[in-house]
Amino acid sequence: MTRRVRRWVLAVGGAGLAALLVAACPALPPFGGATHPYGDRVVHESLARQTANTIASVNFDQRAFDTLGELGILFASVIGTVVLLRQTRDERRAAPEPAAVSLPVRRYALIVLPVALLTGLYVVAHGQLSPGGGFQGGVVAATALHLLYLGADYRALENVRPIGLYEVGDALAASGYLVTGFAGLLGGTAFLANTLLPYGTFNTLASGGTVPLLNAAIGMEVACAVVVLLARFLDQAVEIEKESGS
Amino acid sequence: MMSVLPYLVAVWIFLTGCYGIVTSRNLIHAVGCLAVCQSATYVLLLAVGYRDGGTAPVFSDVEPGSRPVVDPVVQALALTDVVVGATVTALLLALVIQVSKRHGTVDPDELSELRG
Amino acid sequence: MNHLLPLLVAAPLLGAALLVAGGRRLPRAVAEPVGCVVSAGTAALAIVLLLNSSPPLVEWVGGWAPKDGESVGIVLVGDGPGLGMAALASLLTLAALVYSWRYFDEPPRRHAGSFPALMLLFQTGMCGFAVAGDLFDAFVFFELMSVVAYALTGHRVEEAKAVQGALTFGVVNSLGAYAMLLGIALLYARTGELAMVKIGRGLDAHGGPDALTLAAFVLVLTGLLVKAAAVPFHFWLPDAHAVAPTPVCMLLSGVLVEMGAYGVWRVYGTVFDGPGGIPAADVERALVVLGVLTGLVGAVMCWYQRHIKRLLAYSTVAHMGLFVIGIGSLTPEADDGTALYILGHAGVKAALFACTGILLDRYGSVDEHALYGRARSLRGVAVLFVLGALGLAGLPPFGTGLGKAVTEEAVGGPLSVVFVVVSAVTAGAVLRVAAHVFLGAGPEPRDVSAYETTGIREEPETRHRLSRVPDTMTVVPALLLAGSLAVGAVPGVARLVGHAVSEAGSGGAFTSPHWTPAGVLLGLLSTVLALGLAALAVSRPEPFGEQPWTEPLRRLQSGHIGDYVAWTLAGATLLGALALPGILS
Amino acid sequence: MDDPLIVVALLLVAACATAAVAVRDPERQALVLAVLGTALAVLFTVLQAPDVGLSQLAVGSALTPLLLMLSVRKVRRRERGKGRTR
Amino acid sequence: MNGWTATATAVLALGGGATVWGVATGPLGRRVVAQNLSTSLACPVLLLLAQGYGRPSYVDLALVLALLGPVGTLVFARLLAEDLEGDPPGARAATYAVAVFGATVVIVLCAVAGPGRAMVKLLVTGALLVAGNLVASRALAGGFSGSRHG
Repeated sequence: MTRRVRRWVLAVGGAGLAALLVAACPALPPFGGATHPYGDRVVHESLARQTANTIASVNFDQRAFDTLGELGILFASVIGTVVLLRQTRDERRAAPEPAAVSLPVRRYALIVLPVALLTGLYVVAHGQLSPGGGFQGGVVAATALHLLYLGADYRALENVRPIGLYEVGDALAASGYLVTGFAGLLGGTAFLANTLLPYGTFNTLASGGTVPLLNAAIGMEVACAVVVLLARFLDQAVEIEKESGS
Repeated sequence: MMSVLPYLVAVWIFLTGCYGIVTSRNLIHAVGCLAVCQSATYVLLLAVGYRDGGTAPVFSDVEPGSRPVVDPVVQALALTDVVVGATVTALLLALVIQVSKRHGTVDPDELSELRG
Repeated sequence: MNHLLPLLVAAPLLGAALLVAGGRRLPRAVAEPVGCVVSAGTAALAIVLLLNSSPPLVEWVGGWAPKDGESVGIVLVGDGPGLGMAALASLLTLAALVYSWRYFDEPPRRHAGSFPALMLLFQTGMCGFAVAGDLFDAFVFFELMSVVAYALTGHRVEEAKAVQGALTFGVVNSLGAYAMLLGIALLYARTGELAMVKIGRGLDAHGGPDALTLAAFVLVLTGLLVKAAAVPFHFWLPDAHAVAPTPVCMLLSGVLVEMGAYGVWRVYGTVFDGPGGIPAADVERALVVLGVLTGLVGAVMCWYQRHIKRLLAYSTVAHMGLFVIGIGSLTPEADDGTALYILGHAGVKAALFACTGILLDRYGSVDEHALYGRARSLRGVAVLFVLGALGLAGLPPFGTGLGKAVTEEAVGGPLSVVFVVVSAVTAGAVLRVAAHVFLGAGPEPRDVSAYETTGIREEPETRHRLSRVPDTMTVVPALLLAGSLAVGAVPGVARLVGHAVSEAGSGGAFTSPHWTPAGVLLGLLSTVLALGLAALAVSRPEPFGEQPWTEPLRRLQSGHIGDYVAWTLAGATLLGALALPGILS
Repeated sequence: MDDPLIVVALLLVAACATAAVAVRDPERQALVLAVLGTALAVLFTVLQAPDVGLSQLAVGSALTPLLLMLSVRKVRRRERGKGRTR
Repeated sequence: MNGWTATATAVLALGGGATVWGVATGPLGRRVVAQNLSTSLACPVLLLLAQGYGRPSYVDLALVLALLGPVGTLVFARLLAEDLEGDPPGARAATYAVAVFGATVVIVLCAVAGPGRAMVKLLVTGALLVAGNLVASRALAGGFSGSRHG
């Protein structure tokens, strides 16, 4: 199709869809309305189970099955990226060149690295209490590791990052989530139901039944997944080259 | 106006992102536009769940029942989607890298292997 | 029994996790059997559950059973159609895994488990989608199966076509998924619920349909129809299915696309069919129009392909059109027929792809012209291929024939002409390929158009070109064809399917699909037409070759992501326009 | 009650999204997307969704830009390499 | 709406608008500076919002942004080093102004919060914010130059 035809199709399709959606907006409940039946039930159940962060309760207890699916997506993207960005037959690895980084940047990176790792852990650990959780904390921790690449060079990062271990960690974290689910089934109730753990005292680290466990599993899986993903991209951008002459 | 503005913004973002993909001349740019489309879904979800004068249903620092709270369900839906969206973007970018290797270009106008 | 429903998702996911956890030490000889065993176990579970699915199983995951009719959890629904789709997906995954036994030449180094793991994740996604009773949960698993499909399509990264097809697939389908999520958000805003049945009730409680209902309907259906490859959402499909590894093609064409149609049936039947939803007449108009367009475009494009996998992919598009018509006609009998048709088609289409895979690995080509007369020695494969083509035409007693006959009778009138034409043309194209490739019949075809994808210079997927066809690669298509035959020939199957579908559907009237003389005659008619078309095309290439009037149609299939996204938007508009009258009145 | 704040955040996000589409060079688009991520995080905080905001910050401020920039670099490097051999 | 949120609104409207304009137009050097400023502005805004809503737990967002915002800028500084070499961006006045603004917000909030855990968190956030902002802008202005890009 020529560019002109494409623009016409886009104009017609976009205008139609825009008209439809804009017409739907006034029919929506006004922004800021007070009717949220599902939301109100969720808050009630979350408090009944001593989980201070309602969102964590939805993610890891009431709708934990959705999170299982999301975990699957994450896992699949990681395997997919590993497969897609593999080193093919016509490619070779070139040793990364060491980079000279100015001193303040290097110092900053090395000081912030542990702080960021700790923050990541903190965000994961307090997931069922305050804003945060496995998804967010995992990303923070994994990103923090890459300060080594920014503050030093790629070799320094590779030294602390045995990528195979992270792949295994990713898979084990996913298995951990599933095994917690199976425990509910074996305990005689239902998949992903909490049969083992007490609900604890409201607003403490050990509250919420299986929420902290599942939260930790997600945290580990997200952290490992992000590390593996970035490793594949860094490999491509820094190391892997096309075999010369082919 | 205020009662529909957030919804309209979500619609605008979605359609803008679509426009970007259609007219893009660079596949990396197109994947970026897809990420823009996805952010429309977050905006719509959270706008749907908002309650006037509400606060987050996170009770680590407020007493339960002391203030009205917004809808936690949509937040949970949006939250997981953010991280998943990033990994899907990564997968698509991986494909773009391979396209550039095999075709020598990332301009969709120049890709002509599949047609007819 | 209902507590076992989540295992359909958890078991293959755990299998995939363990395969990856095995890490770099895991040898291929272990990874592949483990994948097969897990897949087979899940398939067995799905079948056991299916046999116990009357009355339908309902499971609240995490034990969040409703209190006073209200729940905060996720509901899984294990009724006949849902578990049937899960069982079909599981069996096909197993078939594809067995077919690919020691198949790829180069599993990613030190990642022997990754291909079986991805296949298991694919199975996870499809099973999860099939049993979802919660709209957002359905979206999550829908996204899971899409993500795995992108990765699997691009698996052969050294193929330029494969990575381009996978990227197109990924962008268009992701966009469709986001549209669906927007639709879910609209429905949540209106009803404050996520379980499909509750959303339906919420819509009814609100009163008649309005702009919001229509917008939600259009957005959700756009996501599903992109997956179901209805015209004009279909452009990604030939590009992706023609380039994916053969075992993946079997799954993509056999069941993934059908999941989109199943989703349309499920979502319309539970969410939009009440008085607060979209009026039946409008849904019927929208789906039947799109279905007819899809069938005809798919058939025409199928006829003019020379790349065999692409030809099969277009025949999938054409058959999806028939399924969409069947679902869109909203009668219990048409639903039964479509269910049977999907079952039969899955076996036939997967078998055809499997046979094409053998050609690819043996001759390094899937081009009809380049392979002219070269496969004379592959007698067994030739028989399977021709049987598959006859099954595609709807020859009694194949399952496709029964499904087609029942649906034709239900939709009646001019629409049954579409069924006959589409099945005859697609089967004729496949038979033409068979005659050219396996028999070397007729004059050697000449290259006419420069504007098309050829199938020459394709890399075989096995390590070396096969000198001998491994048994697994011929047994699998044979079994798949036998399965398709059984759907139509074993009398109990049709009754069971009919019972399951009517129990789950809103109709309530129990139907019992069976062969009728008219159905047999129509099936024979399609077959004869297909044979005739193939014979004419082989003996007289001229009038059946490239026609000028198809040129614009072929130009639309440009391989350009921008075009496809523009058409997706246009398709959403078309869908909205077709369903609009009921909202206005 | 907090209307002006919400309106400002919404408009900021809309402007950023438009800019992210309008900027055609992928490197520069990555910069705009990083700002879009931050703007979205502020909007989510204003809409009382700190969990989502945190998620968006974690992903949008460093991860997505890094992925995009690495892809651009890989693609650029290939194109430059091609130019040399010619 | 109280004083805190009003201030946040004003900062967001003026500063946010300016950074979006800056990042979307002009030479590359100006765009990276605008990106850096956007995170250093958003961080105090988040702190103000946490105070304005009376939700100390929202401070976590500012903490994470103070950590990761500069990381993002360093990514750009590293991977765009070649393009920035010719014209190293320097926006000293704007950078210091924003840093001073951030520091002021942190100090005021500390004074309001009084000694305790909350104050420690605020101080850490403030220190990371100011240090990160300065280091990142220094890296943009040539901190990576002269390096080979590995």
